[in-house]
Amino acid sequence: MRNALAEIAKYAFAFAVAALAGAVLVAVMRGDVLGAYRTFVWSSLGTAGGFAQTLNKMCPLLLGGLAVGLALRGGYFNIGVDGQIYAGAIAATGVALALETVANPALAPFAVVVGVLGGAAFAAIPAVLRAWWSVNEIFVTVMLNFVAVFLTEYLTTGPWNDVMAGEAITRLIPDAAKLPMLSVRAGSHVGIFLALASAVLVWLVLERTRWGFEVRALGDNERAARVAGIRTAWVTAAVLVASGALAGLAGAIEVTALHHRLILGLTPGYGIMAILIAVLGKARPLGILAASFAMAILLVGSDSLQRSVGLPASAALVFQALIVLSVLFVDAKRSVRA
Amino acid sequence: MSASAVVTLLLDPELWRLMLTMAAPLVLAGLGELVMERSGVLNVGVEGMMAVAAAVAFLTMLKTGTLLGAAAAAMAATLGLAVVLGYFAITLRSAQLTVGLCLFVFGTGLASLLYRLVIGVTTATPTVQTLPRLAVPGLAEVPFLGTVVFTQNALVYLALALVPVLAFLLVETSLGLRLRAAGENPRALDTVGVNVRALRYGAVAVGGLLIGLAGAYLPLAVTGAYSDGIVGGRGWIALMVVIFGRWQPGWALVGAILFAYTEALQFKLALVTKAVPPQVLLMLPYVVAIVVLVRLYQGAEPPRALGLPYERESRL
Amino acid sequence: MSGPPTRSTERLRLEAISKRFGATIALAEAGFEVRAGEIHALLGENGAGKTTLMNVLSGLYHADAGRIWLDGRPAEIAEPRDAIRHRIGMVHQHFELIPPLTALENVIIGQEGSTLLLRRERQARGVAALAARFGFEVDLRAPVAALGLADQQKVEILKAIFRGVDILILDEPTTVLTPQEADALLRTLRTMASEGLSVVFISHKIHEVLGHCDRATVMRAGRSVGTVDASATTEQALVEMMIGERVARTAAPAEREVDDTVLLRVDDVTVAGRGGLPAVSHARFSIGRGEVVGLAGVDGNGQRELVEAIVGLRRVTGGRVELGGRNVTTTAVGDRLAQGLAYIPEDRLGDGALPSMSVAENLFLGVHRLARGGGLTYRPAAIRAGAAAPVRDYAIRGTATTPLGMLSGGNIQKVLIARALAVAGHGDTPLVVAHNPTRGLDVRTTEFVRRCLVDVSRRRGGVFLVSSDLDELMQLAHRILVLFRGAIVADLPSTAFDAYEIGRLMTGAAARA
Amino acid sequence: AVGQQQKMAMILPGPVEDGDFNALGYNALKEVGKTYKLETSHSERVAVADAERVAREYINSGYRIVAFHGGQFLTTAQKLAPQFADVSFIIETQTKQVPANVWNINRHFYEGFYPLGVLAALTTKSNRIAYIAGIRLPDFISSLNAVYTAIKETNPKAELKYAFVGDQNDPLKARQSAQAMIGEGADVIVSQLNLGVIGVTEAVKASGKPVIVTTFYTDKHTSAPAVYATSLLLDFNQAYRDVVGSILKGQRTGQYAMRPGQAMSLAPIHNIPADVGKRVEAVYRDVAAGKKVVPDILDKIVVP
Ligand SMILES: Nc1ncnc2c1ncn2[C@@H]1O[C@H](COP(=O)(O)OP(=O)(O)OP(=O)(O)O)[C@@H](O)[C@H]1O
Ligand SMILES: Nc1ncnc2c1ncn2[C@@H]1O[C@H](COP(=O)(O)OP(=O)(O)OP(=O)(O)O)[C@@H](O)[C@H]1O
Ligand SMILES: [Mg+2]
Ligand SMILES: [Mg+2]
Repeated sequence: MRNALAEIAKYAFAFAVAALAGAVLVAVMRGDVLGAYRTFVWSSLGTAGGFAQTLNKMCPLLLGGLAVGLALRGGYFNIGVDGQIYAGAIAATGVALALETVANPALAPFAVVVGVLGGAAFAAIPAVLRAWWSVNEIFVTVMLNFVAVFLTEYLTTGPWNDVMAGEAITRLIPDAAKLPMLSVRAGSHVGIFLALASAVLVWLVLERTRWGFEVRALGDNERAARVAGIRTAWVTAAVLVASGALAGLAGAIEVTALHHRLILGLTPGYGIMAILIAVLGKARPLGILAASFAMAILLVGSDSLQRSVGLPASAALVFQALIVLSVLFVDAKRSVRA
Repeated sequence: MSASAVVTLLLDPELWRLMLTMAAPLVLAGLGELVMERSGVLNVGVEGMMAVAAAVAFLTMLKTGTLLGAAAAAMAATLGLAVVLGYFAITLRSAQLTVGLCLFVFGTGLASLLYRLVIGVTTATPTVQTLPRLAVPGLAEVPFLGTVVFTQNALVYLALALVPVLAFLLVETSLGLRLRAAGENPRALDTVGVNVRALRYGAVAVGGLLIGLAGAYLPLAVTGAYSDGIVGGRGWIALMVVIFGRWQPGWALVGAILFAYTEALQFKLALVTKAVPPQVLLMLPYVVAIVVLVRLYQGAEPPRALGLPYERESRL
Repeated sequence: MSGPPTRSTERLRLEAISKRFGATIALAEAGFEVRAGEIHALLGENGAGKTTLMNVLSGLYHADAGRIWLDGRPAEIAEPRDAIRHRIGMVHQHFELIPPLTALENVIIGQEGSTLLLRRERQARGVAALAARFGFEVDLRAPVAALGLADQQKVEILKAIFRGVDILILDEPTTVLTPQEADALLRTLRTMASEGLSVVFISHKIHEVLGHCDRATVMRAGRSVGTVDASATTEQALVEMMIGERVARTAAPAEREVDDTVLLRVDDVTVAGRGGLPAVSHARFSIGRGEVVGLAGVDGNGQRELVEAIVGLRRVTGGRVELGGRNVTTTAVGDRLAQGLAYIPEDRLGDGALPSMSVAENLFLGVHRLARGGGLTYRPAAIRAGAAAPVRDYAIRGTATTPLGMLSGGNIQKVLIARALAVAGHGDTPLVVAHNPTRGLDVRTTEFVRRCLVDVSRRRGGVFLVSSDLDELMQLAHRILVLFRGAIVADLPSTAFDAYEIGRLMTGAAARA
Repeated sequence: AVGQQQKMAMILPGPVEDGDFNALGYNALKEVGKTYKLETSHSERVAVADAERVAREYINSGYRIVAFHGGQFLTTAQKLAPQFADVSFIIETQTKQVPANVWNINRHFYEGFYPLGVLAALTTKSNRIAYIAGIRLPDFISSLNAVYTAIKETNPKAELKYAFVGDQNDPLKARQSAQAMIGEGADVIVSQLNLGVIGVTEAVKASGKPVIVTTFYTDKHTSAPAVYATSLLLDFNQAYRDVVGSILKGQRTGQYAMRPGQAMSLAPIHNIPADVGKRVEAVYRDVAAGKKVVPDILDKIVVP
């Protein structure tokens, strides 16, 4: 409890530091500083609609963070969450479009499951290469991100293209493949529940199963894990594939719950944010949960500064980076004192 | 296609020259990152740092017209970012991955913010003169190699020259020895009285300068203009070049060349084949890189202390 | 320095040094004094604070309180650089070497002689001369990663004296050396001391202290309990100072009950080594129930490869391995473990420890595949509870939740042993493969570990004890195999144990004869 | 409410300082704001994934006209329009059916690219013409087909090579592709890139050959006076003026075509023989007048 309070205090302080930096930024850009903060908070938390959008935003961030975090616990860096999100989205869209005529309500969950498998399958490439060929997983996952983008571009502009849109997007998936909305007016969907359930699941697996124990052992000292009889290659492969599955779920949700089609640009760098979130959350599901929520607020809030005070989008990016750096700064200063 | 046509396609000197022009920024940034990583500091913010450098170089060039000034300003900017990285990674011992990603986001934002502040919103794209080609007298006439290597711009020569210089520095000098040690076992270096912190700061600064040059290269040598996506993932590729190169300058050069070659070739292929969707060709450099890596990489280990903050009294 | 200082001049004094790590009090006003030209032993149980105290002296740790005097003047040592400037050199217990660099590079780093070029050749000549003078010859061109532990130890010592030292701290330098090598080292140290060098020598081997040191300071729980003249004390007295009580000697191994059940059969096993040469060639032996079989040999003759082949960490290129009659030649480590094959690795930090995980979790590692309670679940409470007994029985200085990496080396070793014995206890062919299990352990823990191993054999398990400590082998084993260049050159029954003879076999004398 | 200023928002996919597509949208927004005395606001660099959220924020803050600058926002608009009947949306897509509160601005690139194809066919000396675009969008496919048709009808000997470089705004990729094209002998490059086009001109400069380039959206002539022949200009100011004017008049749905003659024009022609220029302008006028009908082939590339 004391710890939790300290954590909260830390983030509050970091926000204060960053708020100051942001104020300078806004003032330099000749904006209205107070108005800026009002909208910042109001747009992300203050209204039902805003809050719903924050949760929607949190959904891929949380799942991505879990994906990175899970791999991290096993000692691996999954930088390929963006690619795996695309893979999941592609798989989900694929079945949904293939079964366009099947108006069965089971289609939506089925598409989500296929999306999960898609993410897992895409992650299986770095997983197998890492586990049995000791090929650096960072390299492979980063490269596959590019591959996934081009694959998405191919599908969205080629075979699945919605000609009428004139853009790199596919046809709409059938209604049966759409996940239910929580509130149509606010635009919130059920994805956040799937994400939260995933967080619980990841926690359970890591902390309450022997397989999770093996993952953690692997992450701490691979050699010792092997000496103790753990099949490290299999655990490595499994943990990376599971990581991809989480990202795939994020992709599937974006398609079946939010956009209802595959879109080039489906993930505006969620993979990068996911790494930030996982590291800030110390690769623990609870930490990731908190970090992804904070990050969603940050993204939504700083984005709204464009609208309210005319801050350029680029300044919002600068602002986001400053916030995270302040968190790191506060964190470091605190641990030095301890 | 006949075999000889394939060979002509693959060995087209113009293709190879273009490849080298495009490999140069990867080499420069790759070497910069390599210096940092060999000292134990991971910098995943290359993409953002290059973006800042590109913007600063372009704007300086536009306003002052001096090439050296533009390059220097870009390098100064990335040096600043590198010092920030150093402060967090070395002094504060923050998670280097996080700091690097922050730099990426920060740099991406800062670059276009600077451009917006200086240029504003217009529908005319301001441009500057790009670096001229310098033919090396005598060598430029050598068949094939002359076209490929010796009719490039000055920065390409610099990038190529830096590879052996850095390799030599790492292997044959005291500084290189210490640098490698810092990335492998900083405590061992500490116990023999070498200032690990200063060494790492130095490496980060040098890396920052090189990455700055790489970023400046894009508008100054390739496009003559700045656009928001100008770095276009090449910062990430530079990072990959270091892994591909197993943290050795020579192999990093090979990685950059392989990547740039496949990329350039792919545009040629796009002209001769229509059977393959363009996106599949566009994937080619990335897929080839993975396939080649699988053949080459196995067992190569990163510097053991890479990414780990060094804390003298900590046992973990 | 003007003229050789006399033995009675005080060179170094540590005064009331205190140091804590979080909640752990590592040093509580510890201190002692070292004279010029003296070999001063530092003794104490695992975790007593010896290494910490010396790290303070060498500038690696910053003491919370206390003072350091050098040649009668207060000295400020805030950084390793300061220590080097004061000509203090330290040989670290856990080597501070850089594995991919060559031995030469490891020795000269920080004192490369020129700011720019390395000039390896010239430096190599100097270092080789230094090595020859003190008898620390190693292959200077080889990467340290390719060297055996004994050679690494030599590199570490060379590194310290290369810098020029007046005070040399050696933190358990003899643990990885053969008795002969240890002897040679101590004799060299004596020569160096006679030229004015002061040596602080940390060891758990009391006979080394009594035989080669001038004085000894004993530490207990972060304090210095006293300094005695080596010539005026006895083993018993020192041990009592260290632990405050008497220690019983290990009982001799149990009379072996007649039982011909074979637990382990190694049949014509060959293991590939570096450069195409076999690391182990055609090894053939078996271990029966209730038997302790020792393996003697100079480090680097294939021990590690043989052991790893048996436990399944290394591929066998020829022959077969049977466990309890079953062919396990290609069986995974985990499946051998499930049969009761337990392994105490030599490299405890590299191969054994999960440093940031708790003592309890480390105790559970390996056992986690065998424990039946709870199916596939993992219950932290059960694990903590399960750790209580070993923490108590093995007197592990720490709690179930302490991260393992925080413990001293000896205590880490206890955890690994407790874990191995638990694994052996779970299988139906209990066999413990122990590689240098008492290396670096204090007297009490050593005795304890040995008793544990004997107990395994008493309970009709088997022990394969690979040790560079001949005394240990002769004391515990029923049979001793001698390994030379990958081949088992002798299989000696206990009636034929003879240190001199085994030593000869270890160096290949028999092969030459 | 009466007396209260109407509020209009625009959502743009990229940064407005891009000097290209986004800058045009931004300028149009400002212009419309001035013309009709609207309070305007915009969000730039909005990813598709964020568009819905951003649009909702505007709607919640009382904006009653929301424009999406870019076809990728189609879904978002389709989703929001039925929910917010009192809001008028503007999208820029090819779609033929729109809900009752949505205006669609349809960019008929292909009609404008036909004259560019004529220009290329008449100008080329090597009889090799290149077309370079970024993403393989239907719009661009129909433009490519129009260029091809023009070439076949004007100069059947000329050959057309095309490439999609994967990104509208990556000048480095564009430069490499253009260099490959020039290497193959192309002396006219019809580009349908946004910022990527600066890479094309650099490739031309680096080649030292007399290659000419056409562009679209904005007039880039000043940035490389010796290289650009002309540009197909899109006048978003006019398009938005017309569309927003209709909305304010109460007509809340409709199709608006940007095509030769309406919100589209040809930039002054340089660097090619004057008679060729004249013919190109004539063809352009014919297309505008409907005398020349250009087929709109979206779904497949007809270039062999
Ligand atoms: N860096 C550190 N961080 C936390 N605890 C430490 C650290 N260094 C030492 N300790 C703790 O201080 C105590 C003394 O350890 P030290 O290594 O000095 O013992 P030692 O006498 O050298 O034992 P051994 O004979 O096993 O080497 C131990 O409890 C150890 O866990
Ligand atoms: N589900 C579990 N989660 C965590 N730890 C467990 C679990 N089951 C067992 N353990 C740990 O493993 C140890 C050995 O487990 P095991 O089930 O073999 O118990 P045991 O007391 O040896 O009983 P048995 O005689 O059946 O072997 C326990 O003391 C406990 O520490
Ligand atoms: Mg010690
Ligand atoms: Mg049991």
